Amino acid sequence: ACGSNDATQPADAPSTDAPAEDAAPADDAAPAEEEQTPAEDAPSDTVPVEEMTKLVLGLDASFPPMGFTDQDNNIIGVDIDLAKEVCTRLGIEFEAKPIDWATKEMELDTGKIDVIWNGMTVTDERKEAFELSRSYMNNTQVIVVMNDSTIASKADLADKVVAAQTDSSGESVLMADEIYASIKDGAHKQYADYVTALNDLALGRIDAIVMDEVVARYYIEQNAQPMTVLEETLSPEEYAIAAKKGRTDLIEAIDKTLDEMQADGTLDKISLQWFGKEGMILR
Amino acid sequence: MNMSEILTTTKALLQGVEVVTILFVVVLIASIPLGFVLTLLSRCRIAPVRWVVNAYIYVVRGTPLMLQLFFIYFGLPYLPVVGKMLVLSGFSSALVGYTLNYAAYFAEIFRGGLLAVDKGQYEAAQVLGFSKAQTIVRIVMPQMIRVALPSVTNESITLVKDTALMYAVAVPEILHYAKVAVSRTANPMAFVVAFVIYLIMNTILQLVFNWLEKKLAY
Amino acid sequence: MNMSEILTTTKALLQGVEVVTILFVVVLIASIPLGFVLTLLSRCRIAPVRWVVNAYIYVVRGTPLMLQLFFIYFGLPYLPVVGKMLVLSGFSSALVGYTLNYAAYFAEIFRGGLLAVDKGQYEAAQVLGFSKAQTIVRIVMPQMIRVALPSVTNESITLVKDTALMYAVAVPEILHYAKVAVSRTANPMAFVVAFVIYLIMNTILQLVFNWLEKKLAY
Amino acid sequence: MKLIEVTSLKKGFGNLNVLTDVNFEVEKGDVIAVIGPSGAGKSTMLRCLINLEKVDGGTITVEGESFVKDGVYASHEQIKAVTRKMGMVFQNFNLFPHLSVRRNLTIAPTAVFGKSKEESDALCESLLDKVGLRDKIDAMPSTLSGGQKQRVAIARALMLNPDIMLFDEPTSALDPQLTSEVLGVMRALAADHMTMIVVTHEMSFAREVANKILFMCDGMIVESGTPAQVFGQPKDRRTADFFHNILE
Amino acid sequence: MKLIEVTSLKKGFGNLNVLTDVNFEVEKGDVIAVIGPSGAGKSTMLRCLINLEKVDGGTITVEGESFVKDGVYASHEQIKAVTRKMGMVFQNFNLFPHLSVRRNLTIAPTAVFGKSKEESDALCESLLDKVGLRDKIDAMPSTLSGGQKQRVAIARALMLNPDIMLFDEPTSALDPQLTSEVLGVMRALAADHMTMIVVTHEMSFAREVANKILFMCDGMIVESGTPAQVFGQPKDRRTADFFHNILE
Ligand SMILES: Nc1ncnc2c1ncn2[C@@H]1O[C@H](COP(=O)(O)OP(=O)(O)OP(=O)(O)O)[C@@H](O)[C@H]1O
Ligand SMILES: Nc1ncnc2c1ncn2[C@@H]1O[C@H](COP(=O)(O)OP(=O)(O)OP(=O)(O)O)[C@@H](O)[C@H]1O
Ligand SMILES: [Mg+2]
Ligand SMILES: [Mg+2]
Repeated sequence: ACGSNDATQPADAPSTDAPAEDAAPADDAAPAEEEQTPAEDAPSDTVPVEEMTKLVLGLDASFPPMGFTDQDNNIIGVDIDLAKEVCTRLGIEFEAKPIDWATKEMELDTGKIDVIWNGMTVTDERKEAFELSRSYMNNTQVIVVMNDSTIASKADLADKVVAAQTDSSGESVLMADEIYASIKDGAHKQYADYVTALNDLALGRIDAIVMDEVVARYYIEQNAQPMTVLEETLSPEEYAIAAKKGRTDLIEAIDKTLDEMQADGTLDKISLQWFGKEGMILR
Repeated sequence: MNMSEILTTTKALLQGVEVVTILFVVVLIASIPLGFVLTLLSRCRIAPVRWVVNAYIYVVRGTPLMLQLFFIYFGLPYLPVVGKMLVLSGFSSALVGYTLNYAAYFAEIFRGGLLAVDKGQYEAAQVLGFSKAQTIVRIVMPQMIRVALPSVTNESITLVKDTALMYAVAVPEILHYAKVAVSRTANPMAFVVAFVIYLIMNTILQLVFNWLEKKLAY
Repeated sequence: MNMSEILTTTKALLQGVEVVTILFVVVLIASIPLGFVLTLLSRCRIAPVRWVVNAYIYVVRGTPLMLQLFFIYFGLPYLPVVGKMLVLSGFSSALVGYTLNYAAYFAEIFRGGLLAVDKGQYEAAQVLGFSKAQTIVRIVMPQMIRVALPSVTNESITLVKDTALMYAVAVPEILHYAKVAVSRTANPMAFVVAFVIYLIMNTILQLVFNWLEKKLAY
Repeated sequence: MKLIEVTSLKKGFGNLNVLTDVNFEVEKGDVIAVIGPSGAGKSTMLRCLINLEKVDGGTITVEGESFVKDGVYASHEQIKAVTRKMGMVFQNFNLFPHLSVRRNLTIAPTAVFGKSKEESDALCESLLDKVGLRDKIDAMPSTLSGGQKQRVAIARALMLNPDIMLFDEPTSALDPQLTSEVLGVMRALAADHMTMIVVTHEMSFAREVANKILFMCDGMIVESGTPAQVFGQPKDRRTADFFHNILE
Repeated sequence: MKLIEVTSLKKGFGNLNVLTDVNFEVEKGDVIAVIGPSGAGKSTMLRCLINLEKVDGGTITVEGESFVKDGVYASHEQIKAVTRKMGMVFQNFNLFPHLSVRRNLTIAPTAVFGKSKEESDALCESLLDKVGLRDKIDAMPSTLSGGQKQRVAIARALMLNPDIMLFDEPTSALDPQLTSEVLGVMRALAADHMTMIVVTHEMSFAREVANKILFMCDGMIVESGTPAQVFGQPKDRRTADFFHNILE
């Protein structure tokens, strides 16, 4: 799995039994919301977090291992386990709602989901558009090639067909890199999802994919594909949880609960379960 | 992929069949009468009514259903005043959206069907004392339906396939379950299973409509 | 969202119009004659030919186009022996897939159109010395096309909307650019722009076909 | 009292004046044959009588009641009440193809006029007997020959017990053999003293069965009289020309 | 040599024997009227002659050449060569609706038989003169009246310069006035010594123009002879019944 993490915190498990202390920062009544034009923003009657009975989590349910669908159509994954635990500690119900990834902004905006929690990479645009949690995982954008490929480093991408998922951070990182100008056609190939891209890599339609390390490794391992993740990586990045702009109370509650889970070793337990080692999930 | 995996995949995909079937039945039952009303309104004597109905049919047929679903699901709540009451669940949005969409198509089909009803039928009915409404219900509709039935069958088959768009408003259906299965297993077998499921559903549908066509023949 | 942002969004979406237009034109040009050939084959005297053609039409019409595209794009390369030669680009796959799909629909439309050509026309042609092929080309086709044109128009409008499926085989088109723009700007305005673009394209299309219909009237 | 009185009837389609000035009267028991060249306005005149076309001017009075007076129409109810006294048989039969012969006959009495099913069925059977089609009572119209269809159409019109029957070329869609079946039924009706107005190209029928001939030309009735008069000594040149033209 | 000789022609549809044993001869210049009740097999006989139906047995010889002999058909080319000597005019005209009158007439000569455009156009104009429709040369069929359509259909058949013309009820889709136009053209053809076989319900035409009547019934020609013989002293009871039945 991805070992490129620094700051591997020791897994001390103090396990304060009281799950959520509910410090109730009642003063956060979110007056920030009023700055949006009220007429246009009808569905914004958000419930403060302490009155919430249920947290609806939106995800593109095909992003293993962060959030995906098992063979019985149950939604599982790292993010699901984390979110479930957070909800338990906050004493509210949990629901995972698979959505079309392209509609995530509208889902959030119209209050049909409360959070996007699906290995979502922090970007400047997203900081602008959403209320983001502190990052809970590090990730790297890596280059995936076939085992027998001649590509051994980023520089070898010159004149090769390189792909990335539309609107992914892999895409923006690739486009920001100096190598981008020299790849074939001077533009990358866009895919709606990783599976399609990986399939095309196996078929030889493309030469390399820039994608999330977490996903790449999981996919290659699970499916025993003859593919490699290059040593040389693009930029490191972070995953965070998004809520609608203005919902600072919700994000703060989640952040706080994740901190507790970090402290009592729950994060490591989940990390061990999904990645085979501790310390992958950390604040 | 072995047999048991195919079975597992099939079981997962069959979960999508229920929601597709419900949508299909409800939309058909709602949009056919609505379509017929639109047909009648599109021949209304009051010109503005005709314009509105024709514009409606024109816009609905000229734009993708997915965008229409987006507007109902995400857009309606932003309407001033009534918006608050129009926050629909994904499935309700789908019901409304598909019904409004298919009603426009059915309206066009019925318009064609009406043309096939001879002018003499209206005259014979008038001479026999039928009111306008009686003429429509007793004489015109039964004849029109027979003519329109093959096109209605076609449109219904399209509806079965169009149910795949439900996922745009976050209702998981057959194709969605197939996609997630493929992304999990990295094996396109789930698509083959979906293919077969759609084919079976459409075969059943076609058998039902063929039977209906025979029953309505004269 | 202000005016200039709308303009930017529109410009981005217009990038998708080119590929949509090319696909549309090529598919129409290829699938209409192919559809007519299928129609003729479906009335062929050799029974197995009829069966194969009818089965083809049946399966293609009964399953979602998206799955058919998947098979061409992802499935064909897995075929034994020839698979290696069948690794098509996304756009080529789309061209092939849409053409094969629409040919089946056109075949059905033309089959209906042929029914509208009176038996007397064939007899008159035979008595005047026309060969079978001459009868088809000179007498039957021009009449059939006129009858089939409204349905061809309908199908073409559906084709414009169906181009959105191209993205399933990794060809970015209008709706794809709209989605990207929405996720970039976190504002659904791009969908409104896409809506308008589709409506405009279909309006142009309808005007062209109306003109054609008038020209072919007799 | 005349059964029908038509005075200065006018009717145009756009710029085309189809009926310029039509006047005639019908007595009870009259069998009137309307003949004349194509386009003379015969069908239009008949259709005005039963309110399938709106007239531009003139008066139509049936049994003393007018539904249009000097071009002004009475109330909807009044029109319905007056036109209900007439039955019409069309050139193309216009049977309801989706209904059996029985339902074609009984649908108007039961569904429109609220008669009981039993009463209607009994009348239906006796009328089918009259037109010689009792055995076709459960047949669908598509399985009937043209002559049979037209006889069913006549029976259907009779179901409402009209005082006057209008026929617009009832046999012109039939070939000669089938024609004779229908003319036979019409002869029987005439023998029963049914008042009839028949637009027809069957000169033999006009001559033998009608007691009065109206010859229409250019939107007017240019000649009328007994068959002997009109056929024997036509006064108008157009009438003479017409007889000269048609092959007999 | 006879122009046409038909011997023991047999034809059935499924279990129905439509033609049981048809025999007749046609001499050059003959105008033959085929009459008989509906369903007698008149149309079927005509259609067999020009190879629109396949016979089950018998021989058809045109100008000494047979295209079917004792039920065995000759080669495709042979059939084409023989049937080309005949032209046919249908009850429903069967003009090509998508082509102008000119193209209706010239398409077969130019597109099928490779005649030059000029030659065909000249012939087209002279034939349209003959049927009195020169001014309609650029009209579309849908704008013509029934009688005009049928005259164009006759001209179209004449374009290929046939030795024999077959007519299947050429006027039964027309009303009496339009009928006379078409019969006029056919009279002119007869006067030009065109050999014609005409299935018709127009007894007056049969009587006046034909030099020979074939009376068909039950799939056979039960009586043949001059109009005077057949109309005046029918030998067969079925013939007499037929004349009795049709209203004249
Ligand atoms: N709905 C209409 N609109 C315009 N013109 C009409 C209409 N109905 C009839 N006409 C015209 O009115 C004239 C008279 O038509 P009408 O059918 O009454 O004649 P007719 O005497 O019944 O002739 P025919 O013997 O051919 O049936 C014709 O010139 C016809 O073209
Ligand atoms: N293609 C066919 N298939 C089955 N039966 C047929 C077919 N064509 C004609 N018949 C039957 O053959 C018989 C003779 O038909 P045909 O049309 O030759 O009669 P006809 O003498 O021309 O009659 P009409 O005067 O009504 O035109 C009829 O019983 C008819 O139903
Ligand atoms: Mg008339
Ligand atoms: Mg016949």
